[in-house]
Amino acid sequence: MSQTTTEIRLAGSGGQGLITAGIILAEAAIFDNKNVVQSQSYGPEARGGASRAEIIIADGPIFFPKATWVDIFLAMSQKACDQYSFDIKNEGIFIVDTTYVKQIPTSSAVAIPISSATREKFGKELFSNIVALGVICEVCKVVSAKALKAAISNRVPAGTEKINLEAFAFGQKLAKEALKNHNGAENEAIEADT
Amino acid sequence: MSQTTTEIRLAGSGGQGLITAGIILAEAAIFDNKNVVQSQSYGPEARGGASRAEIIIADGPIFFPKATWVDIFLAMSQKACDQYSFDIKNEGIFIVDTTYVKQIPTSSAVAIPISSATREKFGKELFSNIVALGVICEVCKVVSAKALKAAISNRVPAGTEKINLEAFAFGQKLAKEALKNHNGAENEAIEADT
Amino acid sequence: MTKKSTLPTETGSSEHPEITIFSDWCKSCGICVAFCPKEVLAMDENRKVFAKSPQNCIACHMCELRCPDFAINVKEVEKQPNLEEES
Amino acid sequence: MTKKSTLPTETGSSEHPEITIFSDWCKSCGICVAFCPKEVLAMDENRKVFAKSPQNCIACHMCELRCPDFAINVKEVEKQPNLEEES
Amino acid sequence: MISNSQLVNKYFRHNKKFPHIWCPGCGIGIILGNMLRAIDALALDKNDIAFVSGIGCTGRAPVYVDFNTLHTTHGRALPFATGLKLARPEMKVIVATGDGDATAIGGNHLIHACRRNIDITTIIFNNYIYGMTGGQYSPTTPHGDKAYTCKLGNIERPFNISQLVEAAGATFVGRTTSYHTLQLQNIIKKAILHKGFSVVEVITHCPTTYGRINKKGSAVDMLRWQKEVAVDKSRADKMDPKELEGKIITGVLMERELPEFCEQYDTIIEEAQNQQQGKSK
Amino acid sequence: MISNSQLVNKYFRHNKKFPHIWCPGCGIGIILGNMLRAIDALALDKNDIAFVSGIGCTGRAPVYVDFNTLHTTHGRALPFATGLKLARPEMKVIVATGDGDATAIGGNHLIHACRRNIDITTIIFNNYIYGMTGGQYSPTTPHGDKAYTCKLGNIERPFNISQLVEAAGATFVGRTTSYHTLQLQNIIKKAILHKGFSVVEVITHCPTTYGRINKKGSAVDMLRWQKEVAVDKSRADKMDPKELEGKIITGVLMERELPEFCEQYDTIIEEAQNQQQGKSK
Amino acid sequence: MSRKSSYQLMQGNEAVAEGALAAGVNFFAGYPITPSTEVAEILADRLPANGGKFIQMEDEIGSIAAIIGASIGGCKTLTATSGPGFSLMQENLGFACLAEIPLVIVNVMRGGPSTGMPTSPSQGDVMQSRWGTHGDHPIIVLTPATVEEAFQYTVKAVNLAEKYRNPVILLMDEVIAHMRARVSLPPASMVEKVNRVQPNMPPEWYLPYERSATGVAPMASFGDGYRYHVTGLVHDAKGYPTANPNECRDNIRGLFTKIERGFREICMVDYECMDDAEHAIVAYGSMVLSARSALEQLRESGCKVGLIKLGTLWPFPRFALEQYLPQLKTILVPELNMGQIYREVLRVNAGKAVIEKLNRVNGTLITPNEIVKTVKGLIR
Amino acid sequence: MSRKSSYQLMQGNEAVAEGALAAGVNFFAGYPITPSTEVAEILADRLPANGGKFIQMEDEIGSIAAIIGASIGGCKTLTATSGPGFSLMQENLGFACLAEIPLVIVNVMRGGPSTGMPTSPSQGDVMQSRWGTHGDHPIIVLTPATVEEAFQYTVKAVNLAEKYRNPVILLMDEVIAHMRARVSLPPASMVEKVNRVQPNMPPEWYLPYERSATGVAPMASFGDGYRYHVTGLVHDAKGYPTANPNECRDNIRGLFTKIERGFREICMVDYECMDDAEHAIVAYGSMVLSARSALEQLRESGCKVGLIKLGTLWPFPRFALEQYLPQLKTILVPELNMGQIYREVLRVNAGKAVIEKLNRVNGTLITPNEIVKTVKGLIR
Ligand SMILES: Cc1ncc(C[n+]2csc(CCOP(=O)(O)OP(=O)(O)O)c2C)c(N)n1
Ligand SMILES: Cc1ncc(C[n+]2csc(CCOP(=O)(O)OP(=O)(O)O)c2C)c(N)n1
Ligand code: SF4
Ligand code: SF4
Ligand code: SF4
Ligand code: SF4
Repeated sequence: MSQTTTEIRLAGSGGQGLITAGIILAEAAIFDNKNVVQSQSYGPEARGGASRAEIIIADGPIFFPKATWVDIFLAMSQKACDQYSFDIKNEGIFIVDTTYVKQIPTSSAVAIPISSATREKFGKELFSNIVALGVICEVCKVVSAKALKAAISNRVPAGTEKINLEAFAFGQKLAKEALKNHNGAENEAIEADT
Repeated sequence: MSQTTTEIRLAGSGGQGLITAGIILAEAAIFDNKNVVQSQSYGPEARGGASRAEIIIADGPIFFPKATWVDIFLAMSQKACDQYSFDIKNEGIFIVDTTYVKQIPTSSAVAIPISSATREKFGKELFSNIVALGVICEVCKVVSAKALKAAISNRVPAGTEKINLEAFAFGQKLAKEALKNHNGAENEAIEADT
Repeated sequence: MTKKSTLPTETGSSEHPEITIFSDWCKSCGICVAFCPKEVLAMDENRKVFAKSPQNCIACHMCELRCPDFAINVKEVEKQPNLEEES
Repeated sequence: MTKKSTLPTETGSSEHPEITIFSDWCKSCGICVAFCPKEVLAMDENRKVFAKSPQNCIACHMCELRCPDFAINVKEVEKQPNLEEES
Repeated sequence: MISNSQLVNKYFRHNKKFPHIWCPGCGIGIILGNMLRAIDALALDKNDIAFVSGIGCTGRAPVYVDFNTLHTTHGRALPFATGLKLARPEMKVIVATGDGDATAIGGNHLIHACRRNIDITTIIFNNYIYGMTGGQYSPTTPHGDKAYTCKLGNIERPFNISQLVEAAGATFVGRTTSYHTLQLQNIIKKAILHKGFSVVEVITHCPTTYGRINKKGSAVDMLRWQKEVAVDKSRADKMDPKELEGKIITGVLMERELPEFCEQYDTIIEEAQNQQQGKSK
Repeated sequence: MISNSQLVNKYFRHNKKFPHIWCPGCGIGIILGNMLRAIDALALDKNDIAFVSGIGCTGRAPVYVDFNTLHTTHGRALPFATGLKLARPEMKVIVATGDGDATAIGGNHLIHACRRNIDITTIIFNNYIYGMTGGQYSPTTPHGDKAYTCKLGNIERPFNISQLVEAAGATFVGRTTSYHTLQLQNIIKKAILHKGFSVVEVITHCPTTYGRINKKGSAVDMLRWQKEVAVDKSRADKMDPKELEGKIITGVLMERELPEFCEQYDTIIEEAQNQQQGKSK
Repeated sequence: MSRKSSYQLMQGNEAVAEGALAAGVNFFAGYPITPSTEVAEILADRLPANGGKFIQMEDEIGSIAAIIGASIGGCKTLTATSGPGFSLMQENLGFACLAEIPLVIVNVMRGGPSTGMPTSPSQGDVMQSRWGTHGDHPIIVLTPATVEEAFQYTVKAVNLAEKYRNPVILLMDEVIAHMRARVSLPPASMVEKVNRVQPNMPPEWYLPYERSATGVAPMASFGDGYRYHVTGLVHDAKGYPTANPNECRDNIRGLFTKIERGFREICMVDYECMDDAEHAIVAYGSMVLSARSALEQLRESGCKVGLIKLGTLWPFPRFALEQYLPQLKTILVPELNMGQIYREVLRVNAGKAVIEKLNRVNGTLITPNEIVKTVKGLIR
Repeated sequence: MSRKSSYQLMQGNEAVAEGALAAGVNFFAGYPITPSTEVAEILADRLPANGGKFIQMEDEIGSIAAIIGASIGGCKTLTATSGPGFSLMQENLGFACLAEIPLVIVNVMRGGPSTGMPTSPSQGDVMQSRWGTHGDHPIIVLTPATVEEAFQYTVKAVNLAEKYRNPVILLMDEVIAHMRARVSLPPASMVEKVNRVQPNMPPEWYLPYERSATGVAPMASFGDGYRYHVTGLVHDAKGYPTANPNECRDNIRGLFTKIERGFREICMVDYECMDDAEHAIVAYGSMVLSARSALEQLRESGCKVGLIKLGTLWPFPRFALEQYLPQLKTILVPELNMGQIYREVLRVNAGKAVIEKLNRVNGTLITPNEIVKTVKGLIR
């Protein structure tokens, strides 16, 4: 991952809220005093197809708004995983939601059943995208947890801040457990305030 | 009048049928084996304004379709007379319908009360345009009376051929009388067949 | 043409309504003549309207209301209009 | 995806109508489940429909007619359809 | 009653515009004159009147009169007028439109203006034909009649404009003819005073095109026909349908009260501003 | 009755098109399926069917089915279909169109197709909103309801489509919902068999936009609502207006016989050819 | 219409209608507009007599939609309009380009913009005819300069539309549309008629957008047993919408390829007195008439002037200029607009000759004398 | 919208809406269309809260008609659309040009022609924005390359519209419209606002089309006591239709004059690394983003390359090129179309530098790397 520029791609299917997640991530980057550009691809005009959000975070100026060499990739559907993983850096971070991604293209992937865990915990998958943010935060540290929490509170519908923050924390927790297995090493549990 | 090219302009107001007269004249020229181009100007989209038809008759090719140096000018309204007489050749022929043209710009004009004479003779002015063709035929001989008669029969509504030909003959007669006064010389009464 | 140059052709005496025709505007459609209930109006040989029998005018204003060209004007002498039933 | 690759998930025995669900096409809207008059259908944990009580199926075909995704199929065993009154 | 001279003096533009472009006997001038009389009777301020038209012989009406006048594109007078009205709700907006302008190319805008019930008065000059372009059939040309694009007779059926605009949501519908000048004034007055979208259909005559190809005689003959076929609504209500065949019912055909668009928008502004204040507090 | 498998086998295109693009629970698929069942019941030849649409979620229907399919521009399905029908009068032309496609941008073509009474069957998928563009209000969004361009509530009144098309001249008008699948099949069958312009309005649900912003619940909830508000015409005719408030009357609302456009045009051709022969003799 | 002699008097618009009939047009949908209305009026009479169909639509959007529909039904179709109507047709014109539907639009240009000068001549729509619809697309635009050409070019327009499965615009000035001239038209049997290529494979094999060697795919008519899909979305060879970048590229680029392949056939250019010319007038439409008159005078007075007459405006026949650039000192482009083809001439010229424009936008023509004067001024 | 910090995350379409509000736009009429719909949705919320008005019309023809009407009523107006809607607006756009009505049309370009690729980026409407309506007319077209510029150029568009009594097009690629970026917007009070000049003479003296020294006539609002006539016919200084050739000429030529007078103010061009450049990239919209990335790499590897960034497309800022032509060997024009501004560059270049194009029409962007490769190939 380059020092100054991080390219993140969140991919899944229509209703999973990944665009919102991308926006929150981007806003968090601003709260962290970074430069950021966020973009998304739409499928055909209608709903339900594959969905993709990209976030480029940098210290300096960002020109080209699309990811060209992805540092962090989150796949929340098999189709998205197959379709959008072609330009991940070798040393890039690969996170998959094993609820929907059954064929994982690399053994180095951080594999977490994000959606099913969310459903178990909160009764519905609605918060999977925020849980995913918790995961990303924990796995990559590209934006601070503090900034992410602020961005979440700012963007989610009024009245749902608390439960969303819980979802975020839940994601962090999931990630920590997974990383333990994944890396065989314990990750720090404290928030990476900057 | 040049040997090879004759520019004719018929001008009056909306309902006088001068476009039709122009078309008949043009068609007659074809029957006379000449080349011809006919054009007209429209006022604003609606009716009632000034109306103008131009006919260029030549032995050879005709390029530019608008009159630039008029040989024969017929004015059937004062407005048309005032507006469209600026580019008449000095030696050009100037015919005015004195029913509507009270101020005649040149003393050399052939002045005939075409409309009122028509009304007197036929009860309505409807045939004034054909009467005018009779006048033109007689005064200028640019197309043959035979061709003109054929063209009239060809273009007027079925069933009205006879009365229109009468109107044409009446125009020829009017012209002859006028020319008598005008030139002080008798014109030949026979048809100029070619 | 401005209104000023339009010379009224005919006016009535002060006993009956004053009928003015702006003949430059009149297009000789004959509507006023046809629908005048008192046959006040007529067409001259140049197909312009004139008041043939101004004395018969009852100032119903039907010619005025129906003239498409605003070319006729009826001015009653200190009387209220006498609007005819139309239909 | 072509039809061939869509594997039917469940079929009934020959006593009751044969219910087939093309789960690749099913979008988990729940319409078939909700409007089945006999509560034959249910949603599994992956939110895909399956025939929970196929034996209760009366072959009214309401699930078939209302599935927006052409993902459910009911084949009666040599019987005429039994179309329910709708309104 | 205001005389023609007074009318011309008070409402016409005093430059190079007369005589107007309409053919001898054309009904457009009659309708325009009586519209002005109606406006005069209402004593409206000329500055407050916007007179909007589309393209066609009818569309040429605004240029002559001394209001705020807007001569738009073919069929589009109503959306122009809608924008203007919403921008200036205090103005009286009157639209003059031909049958083609209003119901052929402009048909969609007409039904949507009806639906929105925006406070605009639309006068449809229905001469059964496209006059300006020389006499092609229009959506109101009677079945079987001729025009220069249906010389063998029109196979399409005409719109019943009044029914159409009522179904679309207009809240005032009047109809009369160019012969019935007093009724015309009357209906236009009511239409202008009506709060909401009002349509006044005026059956009129185009002697030059429709009249000629259908052998309907002179302008005078065509006016006579209008006189004959018109039946006032009050009378028609008492007649049986058989008798009414071939007749045209005139008068105020429908009037109802429904919330007007601009007024409703004001409530939206109020609500939005309240919400915003709520937020910024 | 044809089963879904048979339907898919017989009428769907067998390449890369499934699952279709519509959202989970969307009513469009339901209507499409039952339209196909109606066509199947009529035993029409697929080669003789042209299935035409405009733009919108609804507009995506034709691509899936194995007819002659034409996906036109937004609002213009009807004039495309008109040209096609007149060129190929022997074909059955069916138009699928959304409420926006049919009555917003396409409103004019709709009323003119009605007026011409051309033999086309138009199915209006009325989900009260612009689905494809993400939920802006349409000319059928109920007064007061919300959409993403009227979050404070719609101040416009909706068209009553059935009234509008009847006033415009349609000769067959039917209405039902996506819940009432058998009635839907039935009405579509009748509409296709009807000679002339037929309109079938199908009240349907867009859970993704209209449903979400108006808190109407899931697709299932919205179908339940359709079930509740629908009253069959035969029943409604016996009910009093009060009872019918908030209800939607379904069934064949109107049917009449009037000369069809293409057939009338054939008489024009005959007459023109007779005249020409007369001339050349 | 029985011919009384081999010569007849005919109006430009009438010649268009005759050309359409001669080329086999059997469907017209339109909405009247000055100065094109005569085309509709004549075809309203003549089409049914020939078994064809005429329909007057509610507007120009509907008109072009109807001819697209009819063309898909297998008819040869044409509509006629003028600026305001042509503007309204742009969206569906783009549909016809992308869906590759043969049709002809006659646009009789009048003074613009907007309602403009409805009865005055103009050449203001030249660039619009190329670029009026959104998105990149090629188009064919022909412009006749005489009444006889109005006939010939209409035939050519119909034939090119059929051959290339592409909309063709016949752009005509009001002058040509409304002037009457002596013409001698060929008998219908002598007129070349091109019909679109129909598929001859079994329906299951038919790919409505698979380009053959000519770059054009065969086009089946609806109802003929080839059930296929037509859409305004970018599509694959089957006609189905696609978002695959390669298929999208093939779709859009393919539109250009077919026109490029036909470039020489599509481009009609006439050269008059160009062999020894050191100065050229580039003209089209009515300006050809002025230019020809001027040419006569200029040659008489010894000026080495020639005329490049563009019959095809788009694709722009660049070779017509390029081949003469080595010998040319100056080029004059007279136009009834503010200089539209002038821009193309400048581009192709690439700095070689001196390019001058002569423009008029007041509703009147540029006269031969004005051209003579300008050319003489240029030559000095 | 209260600002939480001086920086915020904002989408291009949102920036347009904010720019419109900042510039004083108080009337919007529109019809939803991807990918511009967000502009309408945001303004539907924000306008009434600011006392402005939003109306959703029945189509795009009605939308532009409504904003013309509202502009005549004195509002600052804007609409937003995409290709298909923009095509439908062309007729009334011509009306606004001829009647000189200030308004702004935001056209967020998507892949075309026709329905095309509704959610993919494209620059296919560049020529259409100049030539889409019939008849000769000038127009102003701006195109932002970043979210911040989307704000700034919208303000500029509104101001130019008011100042020149002319429609202004804000042409934006889908990429800019839909991307979100960190921006810092000036407070509303710091935003320059231009209002159309209103007449200050007595109403009887007012001539709505008599050009002042700037070439622009003052514009009264309907209802303000200046009763005048607005028409789409060619008109005299009073606004009345005319067929007088001199008045017609004055009307049409006057439209051009006012824009020519403002040429330098209207043209926004940025130059990056041009001082010593021997090679230039001419880019606009999203291609500026690719070009800037490429430029960094190219300069790093020692290539003397610069960037000419066009913010104004029409009138085409020819001087931006001309001044550098003496020093340039090659110019690359990357575009998401088949080469539209490329034609302009060729014309202005007049044979001097080597001009190369790089085009893409498949719904994807040209990447920085592709530009780097192409430029290196050009330099050899
Ligand atoms: C877009 C467009 N299409 C066509 C025309 C040509 N045109 C001008 S007026 C008109 C119809 C006029 O008929 P109507 O609206 O009934 O008005 P009338 O002239 O009869 O008063 C037409 C088709 C135009 N100006 N603009
Ligand atoms: C000329 C044009 N304007 C706008 C659009 C954008 N658009 C696409 S579909 C649509 C409306 C869809 O609503 P509806 O017709 O009700 O169909 P639904 O999607 O709800 O089925 C709009 C506005 C377009 N494609 N073309
Ligand atoms: S109604 Fe008017 S225009 Fe007609 S004849 Fe009478 S005065 Fe003249
Ligand atoms: S109705 Fe169809 S899509 Fe919906 S849950 Fe049932 S099988 Fe699945
Ligand atoms: S053409 Fe008809 S509508 Fe037009 S001015 Fe003449 S009579 Fe009136
Ligand atoms: S957006 Fe609405 S109408 Fe469109 S597919 Fe989804 S549910 Fe159906």
